This record gives sequence, structure tokens and C-alpha cells, in this order.
Amino acid sequence: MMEPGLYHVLFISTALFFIGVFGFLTRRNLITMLMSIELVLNSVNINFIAFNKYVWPNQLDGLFFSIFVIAIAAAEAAVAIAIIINLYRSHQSIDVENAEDLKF
Amino acid sequence: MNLTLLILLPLLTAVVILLMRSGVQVKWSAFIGASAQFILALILFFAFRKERALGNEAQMLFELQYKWFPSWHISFHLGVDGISVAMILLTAFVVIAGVLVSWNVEKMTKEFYLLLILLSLGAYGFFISLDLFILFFFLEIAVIPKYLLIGIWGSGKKDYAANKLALMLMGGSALVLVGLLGLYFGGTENTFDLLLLSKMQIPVLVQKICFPLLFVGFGVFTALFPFHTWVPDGHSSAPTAGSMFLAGISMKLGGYGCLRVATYLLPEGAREYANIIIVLSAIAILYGAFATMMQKDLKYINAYSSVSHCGFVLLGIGMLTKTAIAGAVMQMVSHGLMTALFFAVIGMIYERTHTREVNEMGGLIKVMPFITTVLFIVGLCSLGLPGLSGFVAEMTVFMGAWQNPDPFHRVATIAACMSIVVTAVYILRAIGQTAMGPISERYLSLQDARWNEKLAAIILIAGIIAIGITPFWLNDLVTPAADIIMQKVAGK
Amino acid sequence: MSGSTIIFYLLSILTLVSGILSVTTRQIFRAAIFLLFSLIGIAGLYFWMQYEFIAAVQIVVYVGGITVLIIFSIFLTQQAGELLPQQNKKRVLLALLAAFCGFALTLLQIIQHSFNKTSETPILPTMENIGNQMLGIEENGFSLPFEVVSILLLAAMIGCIVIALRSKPTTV
Amino acid sequence: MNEFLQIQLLGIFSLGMNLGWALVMIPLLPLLGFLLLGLFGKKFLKQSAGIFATLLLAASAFLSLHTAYGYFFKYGKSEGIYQKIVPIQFTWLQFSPGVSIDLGILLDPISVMMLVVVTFISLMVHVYSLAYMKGEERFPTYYSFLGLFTFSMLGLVMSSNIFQLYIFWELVGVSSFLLIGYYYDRPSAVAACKKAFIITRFADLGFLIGILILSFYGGTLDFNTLIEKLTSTDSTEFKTIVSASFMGISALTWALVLVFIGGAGKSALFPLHVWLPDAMEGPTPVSALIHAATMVVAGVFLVARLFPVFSMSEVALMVVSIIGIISALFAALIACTQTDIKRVLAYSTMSQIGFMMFSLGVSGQGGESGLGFTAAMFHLFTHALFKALLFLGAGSVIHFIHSNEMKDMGGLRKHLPITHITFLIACLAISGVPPFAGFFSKEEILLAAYHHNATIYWIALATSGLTSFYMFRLYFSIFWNKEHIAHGEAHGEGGFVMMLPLIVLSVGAAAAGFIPFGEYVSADGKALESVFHLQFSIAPVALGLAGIFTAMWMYKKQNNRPDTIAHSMNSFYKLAYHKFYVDELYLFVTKKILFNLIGKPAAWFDKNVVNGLVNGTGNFTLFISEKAKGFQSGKVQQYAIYFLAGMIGLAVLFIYIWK
Repeated sequence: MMEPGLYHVLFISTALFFIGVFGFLTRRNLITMLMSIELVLNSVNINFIAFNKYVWPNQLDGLFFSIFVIAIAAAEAAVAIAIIINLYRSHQSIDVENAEDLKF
Repeated sequence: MNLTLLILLPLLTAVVILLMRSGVQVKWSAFIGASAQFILALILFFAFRKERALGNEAQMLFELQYKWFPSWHISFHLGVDGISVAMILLTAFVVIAGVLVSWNVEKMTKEFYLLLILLSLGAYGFFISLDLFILFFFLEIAVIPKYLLIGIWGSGKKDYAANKLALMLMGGSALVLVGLLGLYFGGTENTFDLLLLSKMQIPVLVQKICFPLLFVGFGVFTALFPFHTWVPDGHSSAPTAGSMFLAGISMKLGGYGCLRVATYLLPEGAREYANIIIVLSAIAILYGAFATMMQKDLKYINAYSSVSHCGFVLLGIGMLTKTAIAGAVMQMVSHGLMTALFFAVIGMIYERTHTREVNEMGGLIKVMPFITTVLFIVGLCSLGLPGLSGFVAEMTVFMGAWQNPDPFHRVATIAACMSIVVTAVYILRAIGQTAMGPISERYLSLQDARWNEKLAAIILIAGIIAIGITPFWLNDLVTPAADIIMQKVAGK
Repeated sequence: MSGSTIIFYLLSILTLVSGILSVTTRQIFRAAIFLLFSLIGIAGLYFWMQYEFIAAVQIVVYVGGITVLIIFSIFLTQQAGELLPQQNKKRVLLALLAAFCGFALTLLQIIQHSFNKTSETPILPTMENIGNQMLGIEENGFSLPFEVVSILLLAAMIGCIVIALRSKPTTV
Repeated sequence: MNEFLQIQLLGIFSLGMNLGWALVMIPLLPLLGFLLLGLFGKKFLKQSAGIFATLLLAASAFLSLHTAYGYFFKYGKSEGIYQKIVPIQFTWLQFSPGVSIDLGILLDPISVMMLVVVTFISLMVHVYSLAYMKGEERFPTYYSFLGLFTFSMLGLVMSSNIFQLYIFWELVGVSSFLLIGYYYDRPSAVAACKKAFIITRFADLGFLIGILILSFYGGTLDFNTLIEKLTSTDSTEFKTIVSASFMGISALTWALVLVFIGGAGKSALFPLHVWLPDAMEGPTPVSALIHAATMVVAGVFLVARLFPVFSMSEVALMVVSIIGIISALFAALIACTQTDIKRVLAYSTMSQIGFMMFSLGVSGQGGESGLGFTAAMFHLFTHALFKALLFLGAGSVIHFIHSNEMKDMGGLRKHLPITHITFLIACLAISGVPPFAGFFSKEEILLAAYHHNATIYWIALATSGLTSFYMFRLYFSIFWNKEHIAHGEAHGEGGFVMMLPLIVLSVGAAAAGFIPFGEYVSADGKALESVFHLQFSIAPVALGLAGIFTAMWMYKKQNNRPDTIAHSMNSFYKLAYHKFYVDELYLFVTKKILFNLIGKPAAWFDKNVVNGLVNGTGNFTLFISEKAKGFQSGKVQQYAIYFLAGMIGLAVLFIYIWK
């Protein structure tokens, strides 16, 4: 096994990204879908950090980006959960299959 | 003569109508506005003649040009030649008559008149634009009110008719737009200016692609076979003034566009496709006439006969001779006046008898001599009686068409000539069954025309007779412009 | 094989395995816990890359904040012991295919591409550097995005409250 | 550019402005009558409308007599030839250089002759109608239509341009339509007026195309120029029109035959005659004016007007003479069997026009061979007089008895003495009994036919015998036959106003034959010596007398001889009685072929196929959008899959395919 470097980290982030995507596509519960999105966001964060470290260590932009992503993810999670709870109140369910009023 | 007046006046009228409260005020302001337009059109006509008599040989007179969207080379460019003046006169006649016959529209009077005036605004703008972009802009202005006029004030299958009409005309406009863009980008210089484009050598390939787009697009407006099916449904469902505007003005937008934009700017294309146009228009003429023969509803009769008569316009254009093109323009003016009058009469009859089925009428001469006399006049005009406008226009087209010596054009001309017989058949059937014959009991108490209806009819008849008896003024107006177009088409 | 390498592999295994479990388990509470582990693994990776600050943020915000939020909402909306509904097979298969294709494509691109490290002097991600740059108003300063994000967070907070407020029955 | 007011005084200017304006007033006075009566007649003039119109027409008739006098005796002749004078002409509608519709007045012997005939007969009819149409509700309208007709007919005969002739040709058609349909509440009248208009319109199609051909090759529409160009054998125009051919027939022949079709339609020649008998639905004075004396001879006039050109094409002349002779015989046969007196007269008109036509057909251009032309014109002239007289007499009978049917009549000579005498004179004239007018003109026609074509001569001779038979059948049935009449009350003959035209016309019918017609009217303008061959006239006169005596034998007293004879020729009689089923043929063609085979399919095609295509486009769009809205399921994950798939697809596209 070779020394882990940029490619290894990218492999992990890619894998995590598509795990998240897979989860988003298959889960029917809104909360679990939200969790999948968190995974996706995290994989992006990993990328930022990895590129910052292995390609452009002369600046800190990647780091800042991931900080902002984290902040926005927090906001997003909060809003999403508020929506989910509201949905639960009106539909007595948070199954995504039932929340399909937005059509045609 | 400032041409912007022609746009500002309807606009002003529309604003005044918006400010009015009661129906009576609306009617009178619309009538005054329409009369002002009428006078303006006459002034334009005489000013134009005067300029020409003074020896002003410029292609377009009273030109105006303002920058509008310079980065895209769009300018507000206005100007008129003989053909435009003829069409403006036609519009003015039809507008004032249309306003008069709608005198007893009670439902949403203000909106009704507003839309009528807007439509006239679109038509005037269309006829005086020398920039293809604003030409298109005004074309669209003239389309939208029709949808509302039919949809709100119509009768019968009005929703279907309004949808069909709007969709087909929009489809036509879409083709026109594509064609215009083709012209814009296809020429040696990116411009929408009609006069610049006309001096430009547009590549043959571009011409061959753009011509059918433009011609079919405008052709939809003027009932090019087989895109004519909106005509019967649209006309028969529209309110009286709506039908008058539709047939009298709107169908002429198409003919004018076919001539001014498609044929004039794309001579190679015109030559390439002339035979197809001739075939289609000959079919439209005969087939429209035969289809008319089987109709029983007066409005359908006139609508189908419009298909037939507008065929002459396209035939004249397709024949590509100076006389035929002048004839096509004369046919546009003549048909506009005639068909507007026809629809007005049908409206008057319908309002009284509450039916448009010819079988259910009869002997109306007895109770409404004025209206039936008008019906006779318009019917005779439609079948091409000398002394009325239809004859002059049709004969000019025939004479022009006959100048092509080859058998193909000959056969097409003879086929078109045959329509004069079929026209006589259906017109006489319609007149015979409505006006003549024994009268039914229930119609004995009907009243003849009122002042507004009489005035409308007299204005239109005056136009018809003015062309019919003294055609030379129209001919003098139109022929030089037709000559310019033909010289371009002939490649001189 | 150095210790660093071993740690890296352990962390990656932790992250990926718990990630996969988190999206596949049918018990929602366990899914949340697996997510927690996955996030912790990612924090470990940050440590491993010597970005301590971001690792700390990860733990504080994700592990401490978001996961807890999620678990709360699970408690609010879920009956205990209830299994998650199963997705239909076709959808799962499609999703698998799509995810796999995407994964393969991305990986292929990454492998074919060679990343060259810049030769300029690196800036260490020390707290001092981060703090100076984040709140700096000179060139390369991030104070404007910082403020924007603050406002965003505020807006999100207000939004949450508005959305989650129990609407009055009369307006329904 | 605009030459409206620049009235070009062409030709011989010596006619003087005086005559020029008088000429213009001839057609304009009736037009004035039409306009005034049409617009204000109902409100202001009422019953005095007739007198007003009659006065106007009297002025017009006086002016035309004045013109005729001036033309024939003062100015018209130059070097022994009657000139074609165009005193007034202006451009009405310019098509292309050289080709334009010019409105103008062309004076030559035939147009001047027609001027006199038209105004004179029209004046008689105006006077007659004062009494005949008295009390009609639409009395002013009637007179305004008469004015329109007279105007159009005058315009037609004075046309200087072939297109001008076409214009007035259409106008006489429409005034005929209006007058036939005068009793608009009778369905039969409505049907008749439509039929008349449509059939003549159909024929006009031929005329129009003929004009187009002539104008194309001749390069002009002006009569004089056209004739000049197309008759000189070395002009380029003549060479091209003769060399251009279609289906083996030269363009000249085509053009002339097509023009002749137009003439045949207006003149009710076989097979376009079916409208004429039905046109008798109009008021009887109208039949006298339009459908006997003036409008129906327009076809003859047209051929005569273009005669120099016709004489360049043997085939065209052949067609003219064949159609003429067929019509003459055919109509005479039918006339023998009809029982409606106006219809008998209508068929007789058709037969006489046939005579004029074949007479033109057998004529040559100049000198002695031009006898046919002169004869035709002469017959036109005399026929107008005696046929108008016959119709007006029939009108007087109908006025008295209120029926058109022979079976309601008989023994009327005591009740209607003046009508009886004048009718008898007219019958003798049409039968060709000397010394009445018809004798002279018919003799000339037969002589021309005899010199030219034996077959035509013999048929014409037989027809002339038939003519006297059916005319006297009519005469005896009305005035003799059964002595009692169904209509008991005797209310007189209709007063002086009605009798005056009868008397005037009968004088004309009796004496017009003595006019030395050939001196004034001939094909080439030179005076034509009319030679009178006594031995030649024996056969026609004998045959005519034989016809009269046969009719006398059969119809003078009520007996069963007609029935016996009809019975013995059963099938042929039936055939003739049913007018050889031409009407049925027309009905078949129009109803079955035109309506059912063309009209209905066209309407069906439009409703279903073309409209179906349009609706189909709409429905197809709806169908597509119905399908497309399935994508919009509201299911977030589905969207996400599409999104992802799309992204992957695009990525692959950009990375691997479009590099």
C-alpha cells in the first residue's frame, strides 16, 4: 500500500458523495434524505480541504469555503427540519412519496 | 405630414376611451377618434398625391427615422409608398364603419371599443413601418385584440374559434419572426431596415430558406391554402365589428407582408417558389368558391368566399408581373371594403332575424329595403360586377396573370377565372334565399337599418363605388410602387 | 507502512462504512448514529491532514449541532421502533446505477488528471492566519462573505421560527 | 398620369363639341334616371316616377335620332365609306403600356343603328309600362332598373374598347337579373333570374378568356386598333396569333370561339339558351325590351363588332353559323309545342337570333359576299320592332286575361281589336310575308345562305316555314279558336297609353322593310346594293304561307286536329314539348356534378381533412403535453434521478464526445 495522498482523499470524498446521492435517491423518509445531503456536503468539504492542502497550500481559500459550507449546511439543516416538522403537522407523515402536491 | 400621427391618434383615442365613464361617452369618443383617423388618412392620401404630382419620385415619402435600439440596428423608421397609402385608406374606412356598426354593443362597451382602436393602431403601424422589427411589433399588436374580441364578445363556438385563430396566427407570426431573423443575420449587414435590406444582395441560399418562412407566415394571415381554416371559424364566431376588422384589415396585413417583405426583399426566393404560390392560390380560389357553395350560414358563406377572394391576392403576387401585383393590392383594398360591408350587413340581418341560416330567411326586401339593397350591392361587388371595386381588382389580376405566356400560368389563370362563375352561383343563392322569395310571417315586423348602420354602409359603399367607377386613382397610386417591387424581382 | 497511513485507512473505513450503513439501515435512529460516526471520521481526516481548526468546527457544528438537531426531529416525527418504509426495487436499482456511473466517471476523470502542487511558500493553517484572513478587510480578506453568512444564518433562524410556528387554525 | 379629364377627341373632330356632348348624354340620361329614381323614387316621386323616366328617355331617344341623322347623312361618310369614329375616349384603367380599358364612344353604322333601336324600343316600353305596371308597389324601382338597363345597353353598343363592352355586357346582365327578379316574392321568378345570370355568366367566362387572348396577342383592347392589327395579314400581331396554337387550333380561332361563347350565352343560343324561356317570369314589357329586342341581340352585335377579325378565321365563322342554324331550327321546333304564349315568343326569339347568327357566319368581309352581315343587321333591326310588338301585344293579352296559358285564351279579337290588328301585323312580319318588314330581312339572310352553304339554306328555309306555323298557331289560339273566354268580365284594352306603343311599333313592323338598309350598314362600310330576286323569294314566301294555312286549319276553330297530329308524332312531340330535355341535362350537370361531385366534397374536405389536420396538430400537442406532464410528478426523487442522469449524460457528452 502506498502512502495516502490527494488521490486517496479524493477517492473517499467521491465515494462519500455518491453514497449520499444514492441515499438521497432511495430514502423515502425526509429526515434520512436530509442526512444524505449532509454526507454530500461533507464530501465537498473534504475536497476543499484536500485541494487546499495538496495543491494550493499557499492560500487558505479552501478552508474558508468549507467553513462557509458548514455554516450554510447548518442553516439549511435548520430550515429543512422546520419544513419537515411543518409537513409532518399537515400530512401526519414525512414520507417523500406523500409530499407530491407540487405537480402539474 | 408626420406619420407618427397615425400611431399617436389611435393611442390617444384609446386613452380617452379609458378615461370615459358611460357607454355613450365611450361610443362617441371612439367615433370621433375613428373619424379623425379617417380624415387623417384622407389627408395623407392627398398629401401623397400632391408630393407625387410635384415630382417627388422617392420610393418612400414622409420618411421618419428615430434611433430605437441602436446596438441591434433597430430604428423607428416610418414611411409610405402608394401601396401603404392604399392600405391605410382601407383601414380608415373599415375602422369607422366598424365603430359605427358596433353602436349597440352593451357588454363591456369600453373594453370592446378599446380593443377595436388598438387593432387599428396595430394595422396603421404595420402599414407604415419601414423597419422589420417594428413591423413585427405592430403585427403582434394587431393579433392579440382579436383573440379577446372573439373570446369575449363572440357567439357560437367562440372559445374554440378564438383559440384556433390566435394559435394559427401566432404560428404564422412565429414563422415570420424566424424569417425576419434569417434576413437580419443572413444579409451582408445586420439590419432590420427594409430599405437597406432591399438594396442588399442577400445570398440565394438565405433567400430560398427565408422566403417560404415569411410567405407562409404572412400567408396564414391572408388565408393561404391550406392554412385557411381559422378563417371560417374565426369570422363566424366573431362579433360583427370583429369580423369586419378581421377580414377587412387583418387578412390584409398578411397580403401586405407577403408583398412588401417576402417578395420585395427576397426576389430570388419569390421566383423560386412562385409556381407553388400560384398552385396554392389557384386551389384556394376555386376550392374556396366551391366550399362556399355548400355553406348555409351567411357568415360562413362570406368567410369561405374570403378565402377565395384572398386567393386572388396571392395569385397576383405569385404571377410576378407589375399588373398582377398592382391587381393584388387593388384586390386587397377592394376585398377589405367589400367583405367588411358584407359582414356588417350580415350583422344587421342577424340582429333582426336572430338567425344566419339562409334557409330560414326570405323576402327580406319587403321589410328592410335598405339592408337588402346593401346586400345586393355587396353581393354584386363580390361576384365582380363592373362599376364596383371587385371587378376592377379581379380584372387587373387576370390581365396581369395573362402576361405570362406559358401554359402553366395560363391554366392557373383560367382556373382562377372560372371562379367568377362559381362566385355568381353562391352569391345569387345567398341573396336569392335571404332577400328574395316569399317572406315569413315572423319577419313582417322587422325594422330597417338605423342611422349608424346606414352611415357605416354608406361609407363603405362610397369606397367600393369610388374604386369601381374611377379605378384610375387607385391604379395610379399603386402601380408605381408595384413597379418598384417588380423591378427588384425581375433583377434589374 | 507508517502509522499515519494506518490511521488514514482506519479513518476512511470508518467514514465510508458508517456512511453506507447510514443510508441503508432501516432503523432511522441507527441511521442518525451512523451518520454521526461518519462525520466523526471526516473530522478525523481533517485532523489527519493537519487542519485542526476545521476539524474542530466539524465536530462542533456537525457532530454537536446538526446531528443532535436531526435526532430531535426524529424524536418529534417518528414512532419508536418503527422501520423505515422500503423503496421499490426499480428505484433502488436505478439509483444504484446512476450513483455507480457517476462515481466511475468522476473517478476516471480524477485519475486521468494530474494535480501539480504549487511551488509557492505555503501558509500554515494556524489559528492566527485563519483569524487574520477571515476578518481581514484588506486584499484576500473574507470579512464580506463572513458577514453575508452571518446574515444568512440570521435569516435562516427567523425563517425556521416562521415556518415552524403553528399556524392558526382559522387561516388554514 | 391621370387622363380622366383629358378627354381625347380622336377621329374626325368635325363632329363638333355639340354632337360630342349630345352623345355623352344619350347613355347618361337613363343613368340619371336610374340614380334619381333608385335613391329618391320611393319617397318623392312615387307614381310620377314613370313619367319622369319616360321624359328622360324621350330626350335620350331624340338625341340618338339626331346622332343617327348626323352620322348617316352628314358626317359619317368619307369617300363613300362610313367611318368608325371615336369622338370621345379616356383612359379608365391602364394595365400595361398599350393595354388599357378606355371608356369611349365608337360610332359606326351598327352602333348608331343599335343606338336608335335601343332608345326607341326602350321608349316604347317606358310608355307602355306607364299603364301596364300602374299601381305596382315598387313602381319607381321598376323604372330605375329600366333606366339602368337602358344605360348599360347604350354603353354596350357604343363601346370603343372590347373591355368596355365587357363591362357593359356584365351590367346588362345584372339589370336583366334585377328585372327578371322584379316579382321577388315568386320563387319561380327568383329561380329564373338566378338561372339567367349564372348561365350568361358562365358564357362570359369564355368571353373574358377570349378577351385575354386577344389582348395578349393584339397588344391592345381598343376595337379599332385591335381590328386593324389582327386583320392585316402581314402585321406581327396577326402572325403570332395565327401561329400560336393550342390543341391544333390557332389562338385566333380559340379567342374568337371563346368570345362567341360569350355572345351565345347572352343571345340564348343552343346550348346556352335555357335561361331565356324562364326569363319570361319578368314583367312582360321587360321581356319585350330585354329578352326580345335588345339585350339578347348583344351576342349578334358582338360578333358583328368583331366581324373583321372573325372573317380571318374560317373555323370561327363555321362555328358561328352551325350554332346559329342549330339554334334556329331547335327553337322553332320547341316553339310549335309550347302552350305558354310568352315562352312561344321566347323560343321564337331564340330562333330568330339563330337566323342572325348564321347569317353572320355565312358572310364575307366585303362587297357582295358581305350580304350576310348586312342581312343579319337588317334582321336584327326589323326583329327588334316586330318582336317588341309581339311581346307588348302578348302583354296586353295577359293584362286582359291574367294568364299566360293558351288554353285560357281564344276569341279575343272582339275584346282587343287594336291588339289583334297589331299582333297580326307582327305575325305577318315575322313569317316573312311581303311587304312586311321581316320579309325583306329574311330574304336577304336566305339569299346569303344560299350563296354560301346549301345545307344551311335548306334548314333555314324549313325553319322559316316552321316560324310562320308556330306564330300563327299562337295568333289563332289567342284571337280565334274557342269563342267563349274563361275570363268573363271585359275591362277594355288598357287605354291609349298602352295602345300607342303598339300602333307605333306596328307601323315600324309594317314599313321598316323598305329602308334601303344595305346603303347604310355593311361589313366594310361601303354601300351595298340590295338586289331583289323575285324568283328566289317564291319558295320562302310559299312555305311561309303554307305554314300560315296549316296553322289556320288546325287552330282557327276549336277541333281535335292538333291533338291527333301531336298523337301521331307522339315521341317527337314529347321530345319537343319537353324542350329536348336540355333543362334536365343542365339540372343534372349542376345538381349532380357541380354540387354533389365538386361542391360537397370540397366542403367535406375542408371540414374534415384540412380542418382535421389543424385540429390534429392541436390534439397532437395536447397529447405530447399530456405525456410530458408525467415528468412533472411532484416526486422529488424522480426529479433528482433525471437531474443526475442528465448531468452524467452532459458530462459524458462534453468530455468524451464533444471534447
